[in-house]
Amino acid sequence: MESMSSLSTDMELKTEPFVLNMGPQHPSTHGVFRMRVLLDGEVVVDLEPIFGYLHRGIEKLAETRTYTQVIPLTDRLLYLSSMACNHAYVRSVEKLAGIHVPERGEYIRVIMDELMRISSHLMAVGFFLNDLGCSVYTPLLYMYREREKILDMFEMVCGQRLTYNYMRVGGVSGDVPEEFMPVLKRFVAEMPHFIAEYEQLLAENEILLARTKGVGVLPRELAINASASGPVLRASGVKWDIRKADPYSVYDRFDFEVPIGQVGDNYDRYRVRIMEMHQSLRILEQAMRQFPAGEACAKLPQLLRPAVGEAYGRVETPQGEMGFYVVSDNSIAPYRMHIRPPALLNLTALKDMVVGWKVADVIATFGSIDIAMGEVDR
Amino acid sequence: MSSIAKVLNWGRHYSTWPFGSGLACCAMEMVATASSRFDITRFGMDVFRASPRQADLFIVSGTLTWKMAPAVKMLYDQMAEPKWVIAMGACAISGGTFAHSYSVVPGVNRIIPVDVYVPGCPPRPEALIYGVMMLHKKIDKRKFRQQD
Amino acid sequence: MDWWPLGNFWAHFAVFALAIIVFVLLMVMVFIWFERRAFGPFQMRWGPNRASPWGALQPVADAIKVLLKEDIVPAVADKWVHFIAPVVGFLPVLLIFAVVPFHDGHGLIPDMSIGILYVVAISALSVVGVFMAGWSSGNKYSLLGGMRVIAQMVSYEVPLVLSIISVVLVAGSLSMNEIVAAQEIPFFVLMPLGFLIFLIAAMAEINRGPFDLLEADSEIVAGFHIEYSGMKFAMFYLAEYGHALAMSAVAATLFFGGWRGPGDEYIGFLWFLLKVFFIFFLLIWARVTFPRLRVDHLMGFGWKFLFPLALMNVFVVAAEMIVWGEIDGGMPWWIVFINLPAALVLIYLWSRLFRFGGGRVGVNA
Amino acid sequence: MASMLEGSGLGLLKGMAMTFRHLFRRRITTQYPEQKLTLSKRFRGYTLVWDKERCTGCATCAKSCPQGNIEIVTSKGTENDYVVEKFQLDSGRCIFCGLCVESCPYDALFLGMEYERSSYRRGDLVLSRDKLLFTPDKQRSAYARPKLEPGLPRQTLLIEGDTGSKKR
Amino acid sequence: MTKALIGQEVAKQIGERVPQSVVEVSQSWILVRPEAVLQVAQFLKNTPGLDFDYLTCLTGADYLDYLEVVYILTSMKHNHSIVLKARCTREKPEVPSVVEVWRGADYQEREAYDLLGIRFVGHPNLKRLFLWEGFQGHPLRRDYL
Repeated sequence: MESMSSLSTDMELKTEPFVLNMGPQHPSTHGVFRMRVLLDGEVVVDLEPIFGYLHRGIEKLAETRTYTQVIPLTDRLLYLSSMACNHAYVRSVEKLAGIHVPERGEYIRVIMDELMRISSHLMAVGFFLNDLGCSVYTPLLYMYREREKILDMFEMVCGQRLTYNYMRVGGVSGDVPEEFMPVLKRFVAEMPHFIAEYEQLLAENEILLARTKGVGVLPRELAINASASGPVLRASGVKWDIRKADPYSVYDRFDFEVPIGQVGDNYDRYRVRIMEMHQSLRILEQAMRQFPAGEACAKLPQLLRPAVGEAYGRVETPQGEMGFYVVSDNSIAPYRMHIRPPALLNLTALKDMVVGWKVADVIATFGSIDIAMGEVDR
Repeated sequence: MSSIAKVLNWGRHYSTWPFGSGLACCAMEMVATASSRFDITRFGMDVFRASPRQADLFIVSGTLTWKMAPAVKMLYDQMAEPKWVIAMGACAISGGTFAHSYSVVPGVNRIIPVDVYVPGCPPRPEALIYGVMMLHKKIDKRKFRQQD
Repeated sequence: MDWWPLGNFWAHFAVFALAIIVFVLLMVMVFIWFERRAFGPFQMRWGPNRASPWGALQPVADAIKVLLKEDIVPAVADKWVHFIAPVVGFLPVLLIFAVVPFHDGHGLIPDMSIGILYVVAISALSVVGVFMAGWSSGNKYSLLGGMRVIAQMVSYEVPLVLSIISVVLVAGSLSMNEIVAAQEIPFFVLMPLGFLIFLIAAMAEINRGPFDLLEADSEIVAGFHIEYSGMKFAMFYLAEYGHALAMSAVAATLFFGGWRGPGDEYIGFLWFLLKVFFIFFLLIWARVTFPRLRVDHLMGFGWKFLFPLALMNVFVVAAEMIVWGEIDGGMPWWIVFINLPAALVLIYLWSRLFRFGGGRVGVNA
Repeated sequence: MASMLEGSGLGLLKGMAMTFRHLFRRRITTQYPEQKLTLSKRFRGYTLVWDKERCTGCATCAKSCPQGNIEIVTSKGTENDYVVEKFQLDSGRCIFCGLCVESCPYDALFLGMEYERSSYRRGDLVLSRDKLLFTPDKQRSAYARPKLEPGLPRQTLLIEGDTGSKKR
Repeated sequence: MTKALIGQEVAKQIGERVPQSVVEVSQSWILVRPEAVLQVAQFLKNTPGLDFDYLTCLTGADYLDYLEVVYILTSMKHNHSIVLKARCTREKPEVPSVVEVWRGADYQEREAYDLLGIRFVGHPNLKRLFLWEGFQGHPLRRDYL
């Protein structure tokens, strides 16, 4: 018997794992991310993410700039949702300096945030589909069409398509122009139709279901323990949205729901994003109805000098909780600014999500987390 | 210029395949350039090659950090001649707003030769297309046995 | 008419071999143009339109450029294999056309008695070139691509052949020309399930659309041809589209009645072309719409879904042949009314039994 | 019904139907060199427009620039004023955030509307005083200058199905 | 609305379980001895009524005389938050790692090590996160130029 068993182990097909370096330049690492993947055939045995290929030292640069001059830097963090980053930063500075923002300014911010959320989720879903291998990018291009419409609106209010530099401490840099509201109204009216179209293209697609269901599961406990946030956390079944849990701006005046997933797999993350788009449209509708008149920005001195102290302000960006920990020493520049990165922390559990799956699933799972390297590496 | 060179340049002009490499924010505008609204495929650039071996044009789109610099140099070296480089956006041109940072390369031209600089942060898709058209003009003037 | 060489076999061979090479090269260019233009309306854009009107010379520009690009052989590559691989990949594609009837009885050897067997045998060879390329490049990505393509080829050859068998059963011949001649009713009407299986298997065979695992851009960068540049890469590009052309031609011959069509008998070639384009359009359409399958799903789909379905299709067709095969004057129309519902029911039932999913492998890191 | 047919390939057919419908939709492409989008009135173009008459040489713009990109050199003038000798912008480094324009107390600085500013040489991107100087033919953006807004054309919007105008 | 717990009250609770760990207390934050960070973290996470299951943010700051590590904690169960701080000297910048309590601390501690040079004792993989091996100095220190 003994000889038999030893024979059978000898007969077992031994494969040797090998290391595959994905990135820093890889078509679907969403920038310059690198994963050192240990593969056994196509199966992932181990994964180690390597960061820093886009580390630009934003936190250090912020120490040399005035509070206003930091805003353009925040644009370049989560470059798919710059408005939300602006908002997170100005909110923490307002908290630090105790500044009250006029109501109209708050509403404009909310509208921009929600438009940004729709646009960012469109991109997240589009690139996710890309990572799943829509080889000629059709879903991405369809979603880019809607994103362009949103970018048109952003361009209308602040003149840029990607790096808006729109929000200011105390409000926004300029009130929305007259033609903005009709366009927004039209967009909100049309958008559900397009989302329905994406649903038709994707929701029941058997290949998509097979590729995403049950893949890259992030269990609820791990999601909380690993400080995940945003759609990644909610897909794991945690009803945690800072807009509800810790309402900022005027979010407590809107009626909306926080969609959650059940399992925490790639499919849930994708569904949560689609459902959040619907909720964003709801918020936009209400914000349009309640839109008040008045000033868009508080009157403030050109150079802020907040009192000595520190503040942590956070908002719910499309990727998750983004917070700015700002320390002031009563000078015109922040003494220390730390960015709480949503996507970097969402990546914490990446290894647990992909071990045992195929190479293709690594890419898909990674895509479903929706990161922007600007903010992961800062 | 010989007529052979003309034919060659015509081919290269209308078939400048870009390398699908995105470094940072500008990559989003680069994708937007390829999207339906601006459609860079009209210029025959629809094949965003994933492998540098098959690409002609390296659009450096975004901030280049010192950590990434060896990789970019390597990618450039891997591209087959003739090859061109567009520095897209302030970060690629000069480091942009991050120029004084400890980890950012102040200008991609310190690592690889650049043919066209497209300013903007990030440049609009039209601006990038304009840069590409300037590159086309440069390609058209190429001599037959030119080494660059 | 002694000077007309078609009476002489070798002269005939030379003329048609040349004609086929020219035809394939031209058609590949047209296909590349057609595909890139066809993506336009699918994606609400134009596609190439600068190089001459409608971008018609776009593939020419591509060809000129790519042929004069630097040829790079990686230092770690197996140089000879790396060199030969594109040729091995492209040659079988050309060879397939030897038995394709472009017009009634016209072609290199359109009435070769084992025509379709030859097509199956030859088209499978192309994969050797791909694997050689993947292996010899000395790149891990390309190796993964190469390994994938072997698995893919082995799994999808079986349903492909089985669906062809159903055609052969009905036509009663292996010769391509006679299969066309037998199609009083185009076979895709007669055997919708067979056609569907053939189309899917062919899509996998030519590595396009949702089955382009071997060059999966988003996963393994460019797959097997990641280290190829210049002319050798062009050969692979050519082979890819040439294979698509070949499979479209074979599908048009087997299921759409090749050169048959209403109108003057001299326009048979045009009918053939039209059908080829229609099938290629289907391939483009699938490619535009679907995300890629995962490698284990691909195998599962091939073996657990397509293979049993193809087998059942063969049984159904064979049974029909036994019962009604003796009737003179070709196939009766009403078989369609059996086969179409049978196809739907079979697909539905089998999709109940077959489920994707799972795929996690326990590993101890 | 839907649940019964789930997983039987119907989803794939639906997807194909959706892409097929797009074959008959209008193409949204702006054919750029011939056809151009009208930009937003507040567009932050890739240059500055500097009004010499209004500028007092206070250098507030230079101070408000996040990366110290505006170089301004002044000398004492004849009367109680300053003459701007050098006003230079490195548009290769500028991120066009508009903070300089916002901070200008005399409305002497504007953002341009141009974006076709690529160059073959890095040095060409450094814009000196003469290139930035305001002339009536230069279009100025209404960013932070709401007074200019009525005089500018309406922005092209994709949502209105507009793909821009042929040849300005 | 997330309730910010009163520092003094929480500090009292901490003081009972982990004696002599609290150095200084204010309305919004609690400063603990660096050696006690791990025990305090475990206490905060596992005590019913506090349940700080979510590490929102971990960062550090250089105040020239000392380095400060800041833990911003949230409880998803009760929706309240507290700020925990620990100070270490520049000569011996060591703080125990809290990765075993909250896995979310993993990258944030590596980042703080990378940019500020605070060593987190007990971290399973304390390497530079963003900068490359061989980079001299820690950029976010105030004396780094």
